[in-house]
Amino acid sequence: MNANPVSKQDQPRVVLSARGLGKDFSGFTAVNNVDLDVHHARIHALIGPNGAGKTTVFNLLTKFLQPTRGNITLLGTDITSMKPDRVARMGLVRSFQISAVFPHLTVLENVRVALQRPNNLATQFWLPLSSLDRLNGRADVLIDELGLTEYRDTRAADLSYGRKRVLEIATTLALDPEVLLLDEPMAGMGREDVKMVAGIIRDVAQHRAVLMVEHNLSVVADICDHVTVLARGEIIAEGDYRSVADDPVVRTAYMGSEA
Amino acid sequence: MSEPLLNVSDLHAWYGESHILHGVNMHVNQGETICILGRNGMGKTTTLRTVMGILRKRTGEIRFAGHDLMATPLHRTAHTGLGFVPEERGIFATLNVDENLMLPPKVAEGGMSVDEIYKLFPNLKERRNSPGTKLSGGEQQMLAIARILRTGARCLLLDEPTEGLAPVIIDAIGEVLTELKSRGMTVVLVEQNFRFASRVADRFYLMDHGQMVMEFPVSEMEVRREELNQALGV
Amino acid sequence: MMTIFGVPTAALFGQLLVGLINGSFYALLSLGLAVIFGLLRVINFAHGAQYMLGAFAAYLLAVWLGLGYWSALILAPAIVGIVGAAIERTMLSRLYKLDHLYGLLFTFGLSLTIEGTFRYFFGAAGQPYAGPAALQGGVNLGFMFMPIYRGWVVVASLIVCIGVWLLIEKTKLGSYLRAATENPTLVQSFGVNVPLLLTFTYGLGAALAAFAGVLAAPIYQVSPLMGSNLIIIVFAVVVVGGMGSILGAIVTGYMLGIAEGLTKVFYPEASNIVIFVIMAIVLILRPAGLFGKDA
Amino acid sequence: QVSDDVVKIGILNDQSGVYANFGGRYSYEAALMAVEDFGGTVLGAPIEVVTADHQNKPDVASNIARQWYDTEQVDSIMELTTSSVALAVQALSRDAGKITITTGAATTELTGAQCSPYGFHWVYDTHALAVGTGGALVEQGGDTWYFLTADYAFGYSLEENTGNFVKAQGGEVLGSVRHPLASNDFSSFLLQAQASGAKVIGLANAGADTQNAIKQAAEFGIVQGGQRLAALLFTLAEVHGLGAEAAQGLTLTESFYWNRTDDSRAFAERFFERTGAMPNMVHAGTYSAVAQYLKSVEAAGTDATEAVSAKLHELPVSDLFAENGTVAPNGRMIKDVYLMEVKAPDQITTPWDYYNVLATIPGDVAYINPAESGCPLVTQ
Amino acid sequence: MAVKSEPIATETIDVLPNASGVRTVLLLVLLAGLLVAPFMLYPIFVMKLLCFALFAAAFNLLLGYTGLLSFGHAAFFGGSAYFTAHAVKEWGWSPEFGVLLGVAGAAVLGLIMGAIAIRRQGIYFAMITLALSQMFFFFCLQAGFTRGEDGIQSVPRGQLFGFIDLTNDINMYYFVLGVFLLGMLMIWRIVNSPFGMILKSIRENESRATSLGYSVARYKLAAFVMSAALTGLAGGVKALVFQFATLTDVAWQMSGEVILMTLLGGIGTLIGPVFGAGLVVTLQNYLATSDFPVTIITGVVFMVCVLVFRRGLVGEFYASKLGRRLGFNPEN
Ligand SMILES: Nc1ncnc2c1ncn2[C@@H]1O[C@H](COP(=O)(O)OP(=O)(O)OP(=O)(O)O)[C@@H](O)[C@H]1O
Ligand SMILES: Nc1ncnc2c1ncn2[C@@H]1O[C@H](COP(=O)(O)OP(=O)(O)OP(=O)(O)O)[C@@H](O)[C@H]1O
Ligand SMILES: [Mg+2]
Ligand SMILES: [Mg+2]
Repeated sequence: MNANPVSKQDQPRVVLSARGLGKDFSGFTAVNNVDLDVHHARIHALIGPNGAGKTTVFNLLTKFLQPTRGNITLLGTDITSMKPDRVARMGLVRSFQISAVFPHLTVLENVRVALQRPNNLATQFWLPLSSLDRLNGRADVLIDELGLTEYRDTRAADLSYGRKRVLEIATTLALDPEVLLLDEPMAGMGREDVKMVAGIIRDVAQHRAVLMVEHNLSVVADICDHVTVLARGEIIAEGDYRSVADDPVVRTAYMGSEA
Repeated sequence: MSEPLLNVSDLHAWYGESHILHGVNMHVNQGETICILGRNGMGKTTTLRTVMGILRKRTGEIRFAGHDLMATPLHRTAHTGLGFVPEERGIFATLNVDENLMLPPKVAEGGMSVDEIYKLFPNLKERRNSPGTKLSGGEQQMLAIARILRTGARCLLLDEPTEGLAPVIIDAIGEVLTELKSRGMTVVLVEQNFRFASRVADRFYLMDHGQMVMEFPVSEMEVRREELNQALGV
Repeated sequence: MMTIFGVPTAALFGQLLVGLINGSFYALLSLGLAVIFGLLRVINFAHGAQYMLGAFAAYLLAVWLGLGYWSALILAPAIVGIVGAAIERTMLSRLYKLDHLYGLLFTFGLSLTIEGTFRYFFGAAGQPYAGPAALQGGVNLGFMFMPIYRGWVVVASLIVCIGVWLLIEKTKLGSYLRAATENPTLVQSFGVNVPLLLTFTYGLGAALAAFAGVLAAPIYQVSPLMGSNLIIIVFAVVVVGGMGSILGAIVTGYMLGIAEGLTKVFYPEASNIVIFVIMAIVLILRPAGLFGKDA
Repeated sequence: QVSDDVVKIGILNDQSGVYANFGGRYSYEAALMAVEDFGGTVLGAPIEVVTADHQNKPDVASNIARQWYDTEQVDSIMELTTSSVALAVQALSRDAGKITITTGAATTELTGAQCSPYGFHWVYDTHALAVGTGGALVEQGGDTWYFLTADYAFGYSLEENTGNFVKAQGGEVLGSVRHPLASNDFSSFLLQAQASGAKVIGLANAGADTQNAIKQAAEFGIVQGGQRLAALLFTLAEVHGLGAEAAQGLTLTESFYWNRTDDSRAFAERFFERTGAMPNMVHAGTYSAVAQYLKSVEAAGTDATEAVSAKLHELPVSDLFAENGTVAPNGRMIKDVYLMEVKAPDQITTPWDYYNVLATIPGDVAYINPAESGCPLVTQ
Repeated sequence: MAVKSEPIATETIDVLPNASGVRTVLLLVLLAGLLVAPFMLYPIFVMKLLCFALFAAAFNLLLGYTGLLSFGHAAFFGGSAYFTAHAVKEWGWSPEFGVLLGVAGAAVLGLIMGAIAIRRQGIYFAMITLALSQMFFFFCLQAGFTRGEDGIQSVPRGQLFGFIDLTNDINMYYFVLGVFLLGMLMIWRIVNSPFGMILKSIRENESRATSLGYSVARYKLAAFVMSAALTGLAGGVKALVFQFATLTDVAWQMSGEVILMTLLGGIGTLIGPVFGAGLVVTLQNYLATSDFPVTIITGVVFMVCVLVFRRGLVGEFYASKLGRRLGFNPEN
């Protein structure tokens, strides 16, 4: 496990924070009293046993679910009662645990759909489709960066699973988000893809905040600056990977023999 | 040696037009745990689904405990003693944990009782009245396995039971499998997690592009490590 | 004459009763719809046609075979149920893999075909059907005159509704049915004959509609189009109750029937649309319906 | 002188809905009989009859009529059961310069404000019904009324005519409730009528709607409770459909009864042979209308609309349907109408002999004086 | 090694070198046919066909490109017919403003109905639109200005722009044709626009579109209103053609009919609905005066379409070998 090169990275500062976050599902408390600070230019991992509430925390942060308790601040604005699309427009973008692309659009079109919004090319029903061509330059840069050039005109449905995840990250990055939330980005990927995606995440984190859920501990150990461990909806440990991994509470609750 | 419990020969299968299995040959003896290894998309899941009869566009031969499974309709297959735990787990959202557990009809004597099952999976007991899909991924996986244990199936087809699970839970599942083995259960396991697999399996198959390309007992594991790593792209 | 809010009690109770009777039909029909939807994810647009078929089966049994009401009450649903099952087996079952909208469109076509055929042979005008002799006449309740037959309709529909609800919520068969909705292949791989189960379900739903049809035959005329407008109201009932919720369908059916009856007393002009207005309000306040779980 | 070398008559009416028995296919049969009796040709040209079902929808009817005129050389359209349809087709035909003879619809509007120089109204109208049935019931002491009205032109017209008549006789109208055409369930409307306490519940509807209302009224004990039902438009066909048991004692108005004269009996027997039913006023009236139209074509020596209309207005009507009918300038054919009572089942000796004729109402009493009809064609 | 996954190889079919030429020719033939149609066929019939074709195409804008099945489009079609008829007949408006009022009315109705209905998806959406349109039906039944079962009859066609006499069927025809082409052009533009792209992506994956910052509900609503307005255009013109506005046009059977036209022609194809409408209208015309009820045939066609050729006529053609050689893409 090696520390990230700090050289060309921006300075860390808190961009997304949650205080006393809680969510009840008809009597069952899935998330309780979670305080979280996500920093710019850092990769923050959220780990924990299955059912700990990680996906739920994601849903709360991105407003796909409404928290029962607590509040959330994004870039200094209280977003506790906003709609998810609004939050996304403010720069908080997520990926999904189950891969989410637009299957019948080509890779290029997928990326352009994301680019359309910040470029104000979304509501124009009177313009021809070719008006979108001016987004191609930016889209191609992204596609190239993520190694999808070969597949530029392939329909997303025809991509392999790993590439779909990469494409998802590409569309996410197209929005140039301040904060990136990734739910198990490596799940179901081949080892090679894992390496590639880990590399990409490390790169993009140099200029934005990343919060990710991941079970693949070697990835966590490799690229994450900060780890929060969740169990039964509550935070049981926090810190860098080593200190968390050495924590006996964490070992019994989560890591088992693999630590 | 007597006839194997499950015998598959020259199995071909298709998803629509795409030919996925190209002549799979494999056998599993009574009481044995075998594990199918292979990279993503090589046809491991497809093999299980074809053997079970869920994927019906297939040719070849599948015999299980004296039954010709090629000719058995899907809803009779379970009654021959084969139990299937799918990759995506298949927990029913509209049923609660208890109902999910009780759902599969008993196909033979000798299954575990509900009490035994809850002893094995205390988490589930705690949530026995919650709707199935309100469980986390790991809880769902446990429930999916537990559900089949009740039916009295003699041979389990397990598709990546450790996928997305926390290490402690993986440990627990490993224990369950060991316990089942000691009771004489036959298991066909599909795994990517080889550390886990080598703990429970007796014999391995390596799958590549819809065929079994290698077969070896667990004892040869160490010898073949290098070869395997290469094949699996580690 | 006694009055409540300026409305004579006789009129009020009378309309309430009429509302309750309509509610009985709404409940029975929306129950059948909910059963089919809940398990097959098909919006059975042909439900109105099957209701009509029930009434016609009773009518034809009487005309051709001289069979009376009570035997029709058993036979007609059985016949329609079997026809429904056959349709499911041969045609509808091919659509499960597809978008659920195709089920809706198919049954829509089915209802047009059935209604068109009956219209062709019997004309759009109604045929009279005699109710059971034992239930003729009425009782004077003091505040109003209640036809005995209509009282029977309310009782019969209640019994059937409760029976079906118990079947689905409390039996093993019910849990198979519910599980099969979500993942039929898996349930089948557990050793349950799912296609048969689905066929049975559709047959059951159709039979429920036909049962309502037989109940309706002596009250209304037996006519080919008797179900075609009713079905839309029943759709609204199901939406208000929460799609797929069996209990919701039943309770909402009665409630909306009564609400409609009350509207007839206090603001008759709105009685045709009151159910739709309620539906719109419910959708705004509780998109999943009164008894629906959040989707 | 005959356009397209054929005289083509269209019979347009409801053949599958609530009025299918009221006019329906039997009207077409009656028209065919008239053509056969006329000899099958006029002025050397063959006579053809076409027919269609308008499903009681004015738009469907207009489309068919338009197409008949534009592409199928139809010269005139008759029958036109359902007032909204009749009004639509009469207006369209007037623009197209074609003749219509309405035998099935009732509204007085056809010869009132919306009258047409080429439009004729042959058999009955809401005014005649009001005078006949309404008059009889008021006379018997039914001086407070509540109406159950079919929600379209015919219903309004019938309610209005009857209501005015009741008021003119010193009676009172307590209220009314409207129901859609082809209703299944009248119970809540009947309960409202019951609650009104009116002595007479006027059924301002027709066909199967009236049948249903009468049946359901029995269910709710309305007649037992002392109220009377007035079936304002009820004919032999509906009496037969409802059955003598349920219909007995009803008072109704028709402009024709098959068992009244030898001529009508003879026609009725022939009609029965072809259809299995005795004719009501619409069937007999359609026969009469077709026959009179053909006579007029012959007399005019052409099938040109202007000339034929002139003859239709001019020639007296004398046949098995009308003994001494005349056609007023507003298009109204004026003849006697009859007040009938449905016999009790045990009094019926001959099948279909359902009526006792209570009174004959002279045409000038039954129908609105043309000068007061509001029709702009009538020069005062 | 990475998961190796080649793009799924589709049967390779050479697109004819002059494919786009062939397509242009086809289009021109169609257009020429429409231009001379009133001299060969009964003009009223062709006008009816064009009105329904536009109706179906507008409906398809919603179903085919947004994935929303509305079972209540009759409300916009018939509603607009009422508005237009009333404005022209009672207020003496000229036909073009009458139609515009119809369009505006339909758009407002669409906004109201849409705002309620888009809260749910799939079948729920279909049923809710159905129920809401039925509510509108009863409103029309009772509102005074619609004249209940009688309908608004004898609607004057008037003078287009004050000088073109529309009572002449041929003049009327070219007016209808103009409106039709304009409507089709608008639909084509909407579908192939940046906005259309977002609609498509919403149809494919709604929550992903949300997470990219698109307010899904608003886009759907916008599509709904556009579809309603274009439907209103068809309805208003139809009222002028037939000089009639009745309950038939707002009844739910009408909504069913337009679905049939779209399904039969090909959901999600631009001209599929046009062909579907053509077939259905022709069939109805043919059967209108025969004994055999149209509904039986309609019903059977419905079932057959759903069971065996869901792509519809045009869709099947596109997907056929010839279609693909001509460069049509069954996906679009
Ligand atoms: N429903 C389907 N339709 C078409 N092709 C499919 C389908 N399911 C799987 N495939 C293809 O079949 C091949 C084998 O898939 P399978 O799921 O059996 O792989 P696997 O070895 O289980 O991989 P994994 O480790 O990812 O689960 C893959 O190429 C996959 O793309
Ligand atoms: N909509 C819901 N209603 C009720 N309970 C829910 C709901 N969503 C999640 N839960 C419950 O909340 C808990 C946390 O679930 P969550 O999906 O957040 O877990 P997770 O940490 O992401 O697990 P995994 O790693 O297995 O995906 C689980 O016990 C789950 O059963
Ligand atoms: Mg999760
Ligand atoms: Mg797999």
